[in-house]
Amino acid sequence: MSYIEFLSEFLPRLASGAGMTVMVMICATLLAVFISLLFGLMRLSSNFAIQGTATVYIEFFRGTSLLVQLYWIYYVLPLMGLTLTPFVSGVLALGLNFGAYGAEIVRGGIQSVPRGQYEAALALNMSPAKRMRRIIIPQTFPLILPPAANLTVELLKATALVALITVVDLMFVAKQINATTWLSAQVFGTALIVYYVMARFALIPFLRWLEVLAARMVGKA
Amino acid sequence: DELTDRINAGEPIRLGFATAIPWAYPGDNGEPLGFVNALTLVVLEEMGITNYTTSVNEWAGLIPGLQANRYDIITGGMYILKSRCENINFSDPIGLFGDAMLVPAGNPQGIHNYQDVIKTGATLVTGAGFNTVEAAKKEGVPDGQMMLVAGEVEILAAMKAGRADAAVQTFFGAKEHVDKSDGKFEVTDPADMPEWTQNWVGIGMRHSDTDFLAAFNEAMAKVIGGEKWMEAVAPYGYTEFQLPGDDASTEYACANR
Amino acid sequence: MTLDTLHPQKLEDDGPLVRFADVTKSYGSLTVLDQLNLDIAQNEMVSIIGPSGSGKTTVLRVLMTLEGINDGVIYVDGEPLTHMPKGNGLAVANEKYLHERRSKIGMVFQQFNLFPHMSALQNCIEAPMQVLGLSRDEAEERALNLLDMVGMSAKKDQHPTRLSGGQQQRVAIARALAMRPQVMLLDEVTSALDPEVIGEVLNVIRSLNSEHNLTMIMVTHQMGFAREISDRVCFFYEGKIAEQGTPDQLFGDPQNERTKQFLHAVLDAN
Amino acid sequence: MTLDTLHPQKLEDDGPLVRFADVTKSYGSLTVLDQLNLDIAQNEMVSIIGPSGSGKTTVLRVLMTLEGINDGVIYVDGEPLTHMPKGNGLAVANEKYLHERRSKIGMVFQQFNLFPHMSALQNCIEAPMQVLGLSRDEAEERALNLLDMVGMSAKKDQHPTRLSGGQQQRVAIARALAMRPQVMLLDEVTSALDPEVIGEVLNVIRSLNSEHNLTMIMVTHQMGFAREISDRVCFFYEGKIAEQGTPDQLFGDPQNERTKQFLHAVLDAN
Amino acid sequence: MEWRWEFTWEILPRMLWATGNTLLAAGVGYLIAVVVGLVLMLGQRTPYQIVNIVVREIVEFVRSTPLLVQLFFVFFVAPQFGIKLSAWTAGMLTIGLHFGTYLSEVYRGALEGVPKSQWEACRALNFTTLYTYRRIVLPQAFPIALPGMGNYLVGIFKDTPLLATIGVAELMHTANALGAETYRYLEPYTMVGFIFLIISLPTAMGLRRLEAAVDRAQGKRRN
Ligand SMILES: Nc1ncnc2c1ncn2[C@@H]1O[C@H](COP(=O)(O)OP(=O)(O)OP(=O)(O)O)[C@@H](O)[C@H]1O
Ligand SMILES: Nc1ncnc2c1ncn2[C@@H]1O[C@H](COP(=O)(O)OP(=O)(O)OP(=O)(O)O)[C@@H](O)[C@H]1O
Ligand SMILES: [Mg+2]
Ligand SMILES: [Mg+2]
Repeated sequence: MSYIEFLSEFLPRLASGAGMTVMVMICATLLAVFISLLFGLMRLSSNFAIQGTATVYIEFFRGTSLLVQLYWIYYVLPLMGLTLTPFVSGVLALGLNFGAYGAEIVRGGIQSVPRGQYEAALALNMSPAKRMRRIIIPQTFPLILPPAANLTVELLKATALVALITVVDLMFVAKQINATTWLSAQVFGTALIVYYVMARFALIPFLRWLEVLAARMVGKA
Repeated sequence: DELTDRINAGEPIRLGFATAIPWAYPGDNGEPLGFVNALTLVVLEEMGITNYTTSVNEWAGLIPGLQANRYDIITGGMYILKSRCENINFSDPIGLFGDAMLVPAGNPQGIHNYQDVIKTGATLVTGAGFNTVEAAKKEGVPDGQMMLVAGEVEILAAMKAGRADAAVQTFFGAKEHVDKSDGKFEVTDPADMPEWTQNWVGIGMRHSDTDFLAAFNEAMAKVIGGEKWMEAVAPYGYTEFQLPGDDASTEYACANR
Repeated sequence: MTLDTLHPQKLEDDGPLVRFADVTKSYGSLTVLDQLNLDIAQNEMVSIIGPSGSGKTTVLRVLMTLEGINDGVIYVDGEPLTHMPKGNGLAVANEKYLHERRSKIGMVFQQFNLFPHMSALQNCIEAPMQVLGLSRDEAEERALNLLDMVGMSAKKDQHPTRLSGGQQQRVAIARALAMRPQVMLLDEVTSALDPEVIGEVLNVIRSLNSEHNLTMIMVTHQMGFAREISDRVCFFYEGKIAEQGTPDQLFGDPQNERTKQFLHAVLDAN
Repeated sequence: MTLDTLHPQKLEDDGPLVRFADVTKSYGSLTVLDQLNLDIAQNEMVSIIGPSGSGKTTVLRVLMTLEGINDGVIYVDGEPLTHMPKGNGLAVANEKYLHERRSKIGMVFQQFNLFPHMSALQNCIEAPMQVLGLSRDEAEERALNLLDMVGMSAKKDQHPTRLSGGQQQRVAIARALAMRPQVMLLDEVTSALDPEVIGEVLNVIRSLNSEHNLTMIMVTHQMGFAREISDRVCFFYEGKIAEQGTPDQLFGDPQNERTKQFLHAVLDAN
Repeated sequence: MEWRWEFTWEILPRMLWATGNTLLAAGVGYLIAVVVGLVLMLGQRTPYQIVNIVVREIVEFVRSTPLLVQLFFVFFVAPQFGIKLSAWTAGMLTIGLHFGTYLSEVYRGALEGVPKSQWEACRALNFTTLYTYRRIVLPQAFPIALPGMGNYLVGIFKDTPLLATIGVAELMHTANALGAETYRYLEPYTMVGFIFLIISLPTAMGLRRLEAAVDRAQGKRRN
């Protein structure tokens, strides 16, 4: 069948799958952002216990593949008596995993803020928390955002993995259609384009806008 | 047992299967299609169970999913093999099935079974973890000639890309591919494959759900090969040739396959 | 550090506001402050002059707790700064203790260190609101008042990157003064200022000094400024105070050889 | 820009080394340089004084091609700086042209801008080796020589973060001088220096000025310094030169009202 | 489902052999990525607007489409257009290009972290742009980029399982196969996780050391 026919027949289903992909994406991102900040800051704590915990967490989740974590949460946790729905399993795995990567980015950004800024904040007698929240973190945005944007785009793509645990997302639908039509090139080609469109014309412009915002905030632009 | 109790309590039974046309696959709304699902429903109806839900999985995830209690029975159309029996129970066989070779139209290299593959030195593609891998090894196909990919999708892709000269899969799976790839390929006669690679298929269940297993077998004995049964599976190309035969027993399969 | 040399109990109330007792600070093998002793009284204005690298900035930095010290004790308002009384000895101070100590001290940096992501005004209201808990209105009133005094009200909404050197410095001064510290540390605040502005800044400082009896320690290279404003001038040399006295004494007839030499150069330059 | 006002051809050879012709520079609505006209002769030492925000740093920055200008032309050595002759008009200069122009100019920044990842010595040999193509030995010899003149040879292997304000500034001066530019731009180089060091720096500059007939434009707030070193002093006010003349003229009997007022303040301060 | 040691020992050799493949794929892939990333980053900062835009779009396309699908296309679809690479070549090239686009972004962020004043100093010393990058900007950007680069070294290693789809017998591929043959997933998957850990932990630690060393070498004070 021609590609046009193909689209007219299957695009609706692919679109509904894309909807689910976006859902997973948003939930996972929120979780990941929270974890990034939390553990990124913990990594910088002078308290050995806190820092240690963060390091262990980060290295564990960066160290083992997302796929393995996904399978663990979905197939092995139930054996230990904890059964989560596929959606929750997927979001959890994605959030925990990407949070670990985000934490490293946050840490790197914070450490590259000039020392003079800490000193000035300290000289104004701001509490460590205030120093971080009001002075240091805002200045890290321009540094953090490009790599963070990378990570978000990666996360969008990583959502494809939740298809493996029966979440009916774009990739899942694509596989279904392929299994009945066996038009692999068309099916996955279309999926590829849909992912690209989502990233290129929605996600990335949004992230760029954030970058510009941050740059203006520090009076660079 | 737990499953029986749940069903008696009026909860739906959960069918787990992967997408393997025409064995078992989901419709647009996830309704169970394929002959294994069809005949399972016949049996369940006989047992007075009409209330069910479905869960579509990766083939490789079917058994872990069952063990993780994400569904109650596997209707994917699984061969009854020793290695599998160690992990799950199987109902009595629902049929006897053989593998076949998927080859380019006209079968240029004349490949009909594993021995032909070895002779011709052709590259044979199949899915990682398919039972055909074990079979090919037993038949002596050297690793160098084997190409293991993720699943059905990649198997067909590999054939289309000309990366493999032949693919070995279930007869039904191969037939499906032939139908969907307008005359590029053809499927060899299953009878040409070594007899011992013929396998019985059963419905998979948890070791723990023994009462249910018994009840299921009892009900199946009543309907198997019957009129209801045959018309349920007819649309999927399942004929009386696939019927297991009276001597077939799960114990035997578990011990010898 | 050697605790035996210390007297943890609070100093008598009429004692100095700031006391350096045998303070030593070194970076690796390099000793920057060498058993420094220095008392500064309530409401006093002290200038620190001396050759480059003699440890002037370091004195301010250790007093601001930006650097730890290797030996000795610093007292602020009679209480040890970097160590808190514990039992009948001293223990290294925790953040909470330091926070409370620091509230008495403010500092203006040689490199300004303004917050680049905030406008001049925001730079000045941030700490008063966050630390002193002033309402935005109170904070802004105070800040605008100070920015006006240093002639920066016109640029209050500019980000530091868009300000000239002198303008940045004046914002930095306003930012520190807005905290109304008891002790104010100024590191070469006049370096980027032209004489006119220096005059204005001088007046601001003077008035605060009298109104809020502000105590001040300033590092400067401009003898004129030191002479003008300070009650006492300390000449630093190699991490020690080589000589100190009223401006007239020190500039009038210096005793120490090194001082003479230094001031001689000054006269050459001006 | 309005090209008709310009005379693209090279100026006569005995003309000024640097010429600002009706140069205007503005940031948005704010005009920082307002039709500035300024000629500087070969080997001349010019000081620029004036209130904060009057455009002193900006003059140096546009001459260093760090900022574009909105109108007018700047000539260096008779050739337009930001525009290159093209046909019988002027076209905006390309990087290659600018590179060649810039080789005549050197600058010391108010904020030093040393390279943090290099030691003091490396900071000084980098450019001579790479841009002038000196051998490492030549470059080091020259650099050590200069570092020694400004009294920094002892710290030559330290990274900037470990140097005091004055020490950083001296390295910055040495770094710029190592390039032996024809025109040297100094932005408040003395701000972080104590009078002693200023004296030394003065001598270094003087000697270079005579040996390598260096031309110099320096922004300063220290009248003493300006008086001491310069052939001519320009008083900047609101992006224009309000008054200029020899130190004696300008400091002796200023004509312009604003100048008087400014210098009056100076006398107060010193 | 209890843990079976004898089974663990039985499959260990195959797992270790697969580990070798994983390391090889990750290592070569990363080398490609580091270089490609640099090229792509500089390609977006040329004086020629067209080049910049084209490169930009290439980066955006590659990094915003799933590696899994890219592999599928390079390996299974490209041959239909006459480009036929071996599983290994296809795998490492694709993964290298893919991560190259990420690294180019990391580099970009780091460059923007270098203060404008440093560029000005270089102008004043009349450095050429190229030289300014090489000796002044990149060395200062490097410490900022390091955490991100470390992330992707670990990340590329973590993503090698995707090579399974095109039949590169790396760890995950082997674990899947073992699991599917024996229907025991606990041991293979746990082992995969464990092996990933004992390889990536020292790597990450090494990276930390490196970061610290670089900062020390550049005379930075740590906060
Ligand atoms: N972080 C550091 N590591 C090593 N040495 C340092 C460090 N900070 C300062 N120094 C050294 O300590 C000495 C005193 O520094 P300080 O900044 O107190 O001098 P200063 O009196 O302020 O000089 P200036 O008038 O030039 O600012 C200097 O020789 C300097 O090189
Ligand atoms: N990037 C910028 N954007 C907007 N305004 C600017 C920018 N840079 C400088 N200005 C303004 O231009 C004016 C002149 O700045 P300039 O740095 O030349 O002053 P200056 O004479 O050097 O003052 P100072 O003696 O304090 O250094 C100032 O009012 C400043 O606010
Ligand atoms: Mg200092
Ligand atoms: Mg200036």
